[in-house]
Amino acid sequence: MMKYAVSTPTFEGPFDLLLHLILRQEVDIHEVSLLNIVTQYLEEVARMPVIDLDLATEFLLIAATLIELKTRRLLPGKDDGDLDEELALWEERDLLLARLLDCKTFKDVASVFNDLVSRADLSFPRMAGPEERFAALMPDLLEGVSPLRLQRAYLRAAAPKPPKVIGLEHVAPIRASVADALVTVSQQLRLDGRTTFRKLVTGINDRIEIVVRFLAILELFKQGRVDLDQVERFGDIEVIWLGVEEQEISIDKYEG
Amino acid sequence: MSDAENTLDPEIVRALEAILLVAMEPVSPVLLAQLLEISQTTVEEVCERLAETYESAGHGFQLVKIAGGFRFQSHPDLAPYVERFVLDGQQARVSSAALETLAIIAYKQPLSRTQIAAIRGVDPEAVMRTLQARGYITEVERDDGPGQAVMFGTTPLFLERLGIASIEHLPSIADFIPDASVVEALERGLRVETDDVTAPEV
Amino acid sequence: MSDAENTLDPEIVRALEAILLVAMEPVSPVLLAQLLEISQTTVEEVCERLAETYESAGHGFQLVKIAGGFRFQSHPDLAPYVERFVLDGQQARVSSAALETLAIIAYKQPLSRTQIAAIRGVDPEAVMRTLQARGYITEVERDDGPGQAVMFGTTPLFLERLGIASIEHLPSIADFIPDASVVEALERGLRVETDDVTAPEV
Repeated sequence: MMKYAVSTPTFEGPFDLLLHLILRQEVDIHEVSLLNIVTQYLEEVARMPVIDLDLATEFLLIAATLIELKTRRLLPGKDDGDLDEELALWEERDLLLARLLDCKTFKDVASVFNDLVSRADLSFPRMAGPEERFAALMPDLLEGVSPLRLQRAYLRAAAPKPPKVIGLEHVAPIRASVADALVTVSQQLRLDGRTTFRKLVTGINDRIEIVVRFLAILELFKQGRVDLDQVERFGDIEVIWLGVEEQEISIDKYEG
Repeated sequence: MSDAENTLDPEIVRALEAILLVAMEPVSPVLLAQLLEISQTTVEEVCERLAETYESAGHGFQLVKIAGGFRFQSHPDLAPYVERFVLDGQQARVSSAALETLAIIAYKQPLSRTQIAAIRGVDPEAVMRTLQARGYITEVERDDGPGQAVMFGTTPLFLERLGIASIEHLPSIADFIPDASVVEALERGLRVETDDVTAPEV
Repeated sequence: MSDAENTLDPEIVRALEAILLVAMEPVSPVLLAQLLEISQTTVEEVCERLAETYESAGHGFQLVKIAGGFRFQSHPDLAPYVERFVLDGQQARVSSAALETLAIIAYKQPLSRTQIAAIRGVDPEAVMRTLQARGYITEVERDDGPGQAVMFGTTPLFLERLGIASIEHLPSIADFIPDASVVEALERGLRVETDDVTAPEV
């Protein structure tokens, strides 16, 4: 049942880990940078033994958010950027911050609960109940209970209960993979030859998909299949297809 | 009484009070002597003195020796209040949770609280306390295994109330036990689409 | 306290002691008031006075208000003796993950599993199943919203385990909001704008 605890002995969840990393960095004086946090977070995630899919997803979701924050920072020209994007980014960050604060709050509460339980454990309640002489007074609970009814009660109690289906509504499904994005983006570029990043993400609302697409373009750039140009800071990025069509496009493994 | 105990050792008195308060049944002087690391005679003496103290202080409870052991009980003077409490404070009908627990014990006895919890999926402690207080179930033996879990079973009163001569006369449940594959699937935590063997709600 | 109760009415005190002694769970002041035909306020006052009397007399038991009612329990000082006596008295420890989830539920109840997941960042399914099996949390109602999520809350048993009288007696959540330095550290850790010009690592 408690499989999580076994696979990740130190951290109960992504917030737990992130909280730990950030608060630990605080000790190392001022140079806390998001970059370090992201790197360490990814290292921790990579270090984890094979864990169950749900938990891995939750860790990766936070990793994706961190990468997003990081990629934003890597985009030059922060002064005159798109205000909407800027705001969205802050919103994202504030959301994460709020959740981390919640996480910290309840961690502290839990330790107080622990103290309360430890103290309460020292006392044992009286549970002996009324003496026999009062037994006759107690109304017969089994009034009207037939053997058949007892049998039905047993069957009801012993019947297999379908395990609750794990609801993942809270986890934003990560539909986008970099590999898929590579294919899509390449196809588009073959047609257009020259386009902009904004056009390549037209109609995509999901933040993570946009990030994934950005990563795909960086990958193409690394492989020498596209050229990138950005005229002004925070301006649109031009993407120019260099037309290497022969071999199949593949991706290196991403750390995140 | 020996001289040494003319004044009761407060630590021993307090420990005695604590143990007897949480005990479900009378506690034998032998066991008390072991727990407190004093002689059985001392236990007897201290308990007697303590009982007198309660009586003269006019408490609503008593310390009595009964069935070979000591226990706290309500003072007979206060029976009218206790009766009112017993009548007022209890539900007149058996809850479905209680009935299910009782059914499990009836069909699977003897079994421990942990085993019942495993079948019901919830801790049956409170319900079992009620059933035991009503005299429908009782501790029947201790498990041989490590930890020596207390095992429970039904009482003659239970049979009497159900109007049957013996446990063998309960309707059979064998036909309804889910087969191994269902059990296995449940253990794996998979969702099973199975025709429910659940009997209709009573 | 009113003048009338400066000296406790011995009959009421005795009846209280007798009733609480035979009770199997905390008895609410409302029920005690009914049974004794006195006001609820008087019940509370008498119980408080009685609890103090036991404490100062150095008894091995206590009268406490817990989970909305009054009950007798052994004095914490004597835990070593009582533990020796109560063989299966060791309640299994709650894991820290379970405690955190419990804390969220205690302060934010009623709330759904999804809401808990959003705060904890992990699906609390396994932990919640344990908490439910232990009887610390329970389904309290269904959300009105679409999907009718099952809402969870804590139980009286939870209060008993924590040894508190009611949810209102939990320490104020305000005391736990991380202070400015933590907030600052977190903010710095997630700082978006920065001067360092780092080349993409991708």
